[in-house]
Amino acid sequence: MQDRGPELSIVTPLDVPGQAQLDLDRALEAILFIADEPQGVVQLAAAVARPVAEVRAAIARLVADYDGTGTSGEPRTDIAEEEASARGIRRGFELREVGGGWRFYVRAEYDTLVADFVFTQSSSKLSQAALETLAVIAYKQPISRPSIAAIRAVNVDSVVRTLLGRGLITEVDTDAETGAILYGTTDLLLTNIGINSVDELPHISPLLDDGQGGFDLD
Amino acid sequence: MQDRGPELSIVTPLDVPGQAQLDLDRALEAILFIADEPQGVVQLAAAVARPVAEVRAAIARLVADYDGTGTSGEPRTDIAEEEASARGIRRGFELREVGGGWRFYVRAEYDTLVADFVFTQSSSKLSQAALETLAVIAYKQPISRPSIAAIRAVNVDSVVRTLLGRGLITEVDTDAETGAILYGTTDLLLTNIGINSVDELPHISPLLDDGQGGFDLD
Amino acid sequence: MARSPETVPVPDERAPGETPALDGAAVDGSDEAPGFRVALSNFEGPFDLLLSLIAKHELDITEVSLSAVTDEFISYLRGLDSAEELDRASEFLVVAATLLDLKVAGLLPQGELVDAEDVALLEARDLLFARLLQYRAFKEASRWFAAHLESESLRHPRSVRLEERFRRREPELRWTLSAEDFAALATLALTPRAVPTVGLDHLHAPLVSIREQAAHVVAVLRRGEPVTFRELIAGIGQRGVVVARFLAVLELYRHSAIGFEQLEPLGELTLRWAAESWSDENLESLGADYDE
Repeated sequence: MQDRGPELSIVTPLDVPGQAQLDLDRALEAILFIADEPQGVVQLAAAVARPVAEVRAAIARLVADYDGTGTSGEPRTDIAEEEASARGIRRGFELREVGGGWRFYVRAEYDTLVADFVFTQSSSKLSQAALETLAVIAYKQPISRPSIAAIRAVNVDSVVRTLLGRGLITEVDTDAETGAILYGTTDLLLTNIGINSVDELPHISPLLDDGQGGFDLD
Repeated sequence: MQDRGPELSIVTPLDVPGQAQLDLDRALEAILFIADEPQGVVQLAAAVARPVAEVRAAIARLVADYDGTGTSGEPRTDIAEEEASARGIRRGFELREVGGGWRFYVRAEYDTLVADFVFTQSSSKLSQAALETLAVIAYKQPISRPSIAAIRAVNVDSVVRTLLGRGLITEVDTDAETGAILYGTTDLLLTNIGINSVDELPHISPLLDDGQGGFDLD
Repeated sequence: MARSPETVPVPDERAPGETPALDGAAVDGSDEAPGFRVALSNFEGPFDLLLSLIAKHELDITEVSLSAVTDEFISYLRGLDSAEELDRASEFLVVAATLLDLKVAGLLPQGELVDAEDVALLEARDLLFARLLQYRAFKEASRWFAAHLESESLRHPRSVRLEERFRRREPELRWTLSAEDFAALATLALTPRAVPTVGLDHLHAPLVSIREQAAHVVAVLRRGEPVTFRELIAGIGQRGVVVARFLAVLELYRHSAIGFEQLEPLGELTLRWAAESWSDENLESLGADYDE
């Protein structure tokens, strides 16, 4: 739209002709503000053309800022940093890392208040069988349907279909030997349970690793 | 969940059992944060059960806060107000009054950055999920979001938003009973498909007309 | 290994026999809701606790009267009405099958480790314990999932419609579908999902039909002579068949077609025909619980 002319002054997306260079923190704030799914740091770094490490640091500042425990804005050398210690405002929103990225959420204390304001879609709850199968897949992924069935000791076909339909699991690979489809969990599942990676799943007894030994661990 | 006992302490939506009373400014911040449409002060006042004048004052504080020219938070008598003059952060977003209500917008300086981000994020083609949802809407219109979700057996919120954003569907009505928004297709869709009216859509099996049945929603 | 529960020193746990009031949740982090409880001569408490004790070898599986557990379970089933409770009940079937496996493995003579078959039997028993533990572990993990799905469903991510000025910056839509394509898509989207069947049968162990096994048991017992379970499974090499036959016996008992007699724990289990009227049609519905 805008005539950017022949100048070569636009070096990064944070340099906008005719105005002061954008602050990294504010730029990320603006992007996250319109994003409607979690944004990974790599994506964000690409959007602002800054190193991932800087983006990570900026996000940490933003999180602290919204939590009222710190302030945000890129560290500056040109002006004295007088108010770095200022007690900030604990905002009605927060930045959370879920499903492999960062996303704005209403802060939990305000959930009840805002609930009336949003159209909350009542998604039907998963059955116990679906939850248990989901747990097996989450911990054992990638896993084939026969392997899930062996652990659950029942036919899991319809449950697997339900989980696929909900987008909570997906086909990730094919077993090289048997050709069976291998399933794994999706980022949507991570988002739905409010964690950022399967590494954040609670630890379950190491005896599951080989199905042997360690009976006393329970 | 919690035993609220016989007390009558819950007077307003800002009183949440088991936590400190919500700050008016933060409560409005949270509501505006998730609201899709501009919110009138009267609506907002009703949501927080506070007088319109107080809500107006709170919004003025919020505007100044995000502009970096003031701070927000209800005036308090219990603690000394030392930092009212603190120079705040000029946020990447701002609160603006449009069409008789208040809504968050990305601050103008970040427009180019955000537009570029949106451009790289979105594709020129609709996803399969979006196309299928669009087809459901085309054949079942007017239809509410929960009804679409029931047919698709997945959460369709973001897909519906995409289709709205693309101008392929629009809000056509409101369900008399539930108040749910009903969606229908636009002329733009008809133009894209190359037909004049939805009546020209090819006939599909009447068996599908109830769109339900046989779905194990689990 | 097969310690009697009465003499087991229980280090950090309460004695299994005398603690009817103890809460399963405190021990194994399981149901706070009152689920299926069992009252046996040497154990009384929630079923989950029973499993947990068996899994820890603090209660020998051979000491547990599974027929009593099954009786209690059947009467528990009769009192169920909500879907959630039925879910719970179907869990029991899964675990019960494993328990029966275990019990069969536990009851079969062990003796000295003289041949490969005995070794295999012991290995099978350990594997079964492992399976039980694994089952329980995932069951507990599923509670974590349920809790997190629930709490997260109350959270509100910012997800508002893109501002008009940014929408115009989206790449222009490339539309490639004809009306017919679009109709096909609608048909696809509106068709109730058909069961995608992938031939997986070759990957499963051969299935043993409880119904077939029941037919065999009926045929043997209808001759009128009492038969011991040991005789009934004599010569069967496949563990799956033994288990299925045991399940068939339980099923027939449930239908009052046969009666049990066991004079002492671990003693010979004698079966006799008890049905006054029986037609082979009764077999049709038998074991339907185990079908999937």
